[in-house]
Amino acid sequence: MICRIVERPIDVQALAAQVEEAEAGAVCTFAGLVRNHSRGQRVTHLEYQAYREMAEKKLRQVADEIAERFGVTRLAIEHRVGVLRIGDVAVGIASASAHRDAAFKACRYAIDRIKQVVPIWKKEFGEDGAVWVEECAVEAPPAREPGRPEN
Amino acid sequence: MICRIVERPIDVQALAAQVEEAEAGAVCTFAGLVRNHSRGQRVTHLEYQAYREMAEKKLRQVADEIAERFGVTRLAIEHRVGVLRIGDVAVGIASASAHRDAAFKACRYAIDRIKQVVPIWKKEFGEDGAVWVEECAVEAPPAREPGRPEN
Amino acid sequence: MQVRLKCFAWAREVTGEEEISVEIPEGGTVADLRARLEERFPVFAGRMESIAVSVNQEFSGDKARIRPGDEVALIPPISGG
Amino acid sequence: MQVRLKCFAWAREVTGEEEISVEIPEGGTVADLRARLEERFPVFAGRMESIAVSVNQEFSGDKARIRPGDEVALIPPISGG
Repeated sequence: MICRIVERPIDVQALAAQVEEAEAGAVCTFAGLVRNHSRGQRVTHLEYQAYREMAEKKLRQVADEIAERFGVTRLAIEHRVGVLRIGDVAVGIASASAHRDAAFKACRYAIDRIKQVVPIWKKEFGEDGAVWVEECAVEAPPAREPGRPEN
Repeated sequence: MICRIVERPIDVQALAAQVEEAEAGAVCTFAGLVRNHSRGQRVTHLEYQAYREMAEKKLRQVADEIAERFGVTRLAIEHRVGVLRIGDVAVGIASASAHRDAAFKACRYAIDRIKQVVPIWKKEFGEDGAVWVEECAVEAPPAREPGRPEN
Repeated sequence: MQVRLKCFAWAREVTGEEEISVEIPEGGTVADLRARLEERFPVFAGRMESIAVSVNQEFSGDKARIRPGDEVALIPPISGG
Repeated sequence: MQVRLKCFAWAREVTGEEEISVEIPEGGTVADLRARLEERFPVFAGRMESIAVSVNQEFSGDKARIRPGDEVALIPPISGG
């Protein structure tokens, strides 16, 4: 299982190769690419920032959720930080499973949850300047205090 | 749009590269691999056979359905025929879209429909001999006569 | 009328040929083709329900007419992907 | 008690630092931290609802206590993926 924040280009097929095995009949990958436009504006490039230690911890949490929900343990996730150009892969995911349904669901769940719980931010640079994009305000679980045992 | 039957190894990342473009923020791929077991039997290798011209026509039909249903026109599908070994890619699919939902749905729909309508057969070779696998009996559309104009 | 019939997978092993020639009445249909095949290859009889017929690369029901020169094929249950 | 507070993205631009030090009462909570931040950086006041706080790398509600040595961070709305 690979869950990491990287500062170099992401090779999605290398991630796929990591999750393949003789039992796996289905490999699904997802790549999130930097687009040349966003919310009606032309984008020249992006800068991604991460709270690295927590981001990798949350990626592992997502992987654990996927193992529990879909029985998929062969999973690789990389998210890139730093300056990215149009077409660069910002996030790469690969999942492998005996059957396709679980492989697809694992990959889809991973990207959906990354956008919900992993502390990573992107700054979009366009013709009209730069702005930190705010897509998902994270809410703390209300009842308990995660991160420390109950006293 | 790529829809083809091939006799050589499939490079899924090459398919992904074919569908990428500056507008695409999401690329999804699926690879169907030869597994080392099937229905309780060890598999040593497979042989895939296709009704090539019709298979490619049906792949294009699937691509048309995907364009209509999900608005995804950047799609590549290759299915390999001949003798395949464990771990070989039998089918590779790549889809690209502005947003991830359509990219995932296109890829998933493609593999589901391939298994329903594309005339390709696999023969499994195992310790106990070889058998043509029969997964989906195709029914002709009942009302009309496809393939010829109404008179 | 002679119909050139492409055979695949299990059906190819039954006929022993990639393509066979089957005689059906002029103006005949897919149903006529199926009947002639069952006569000629009795092993098809119990399996005919699961075998599709394509005419000019489209799956075609029993009432579909076959015309001279049509591209016709036997499609046993598929297993691609 | 001094809390070392990691700042990211928009919050980092507001504070001007990757990490700042914030004084809260001994045995204080995330709510106390938020209150001190709003005093010191008034621009946070209108935005505090959308900013999460993590304690030891877990998102933590306002009642969560902060202990000496805890790793605390301000998490503006995220946009990974």
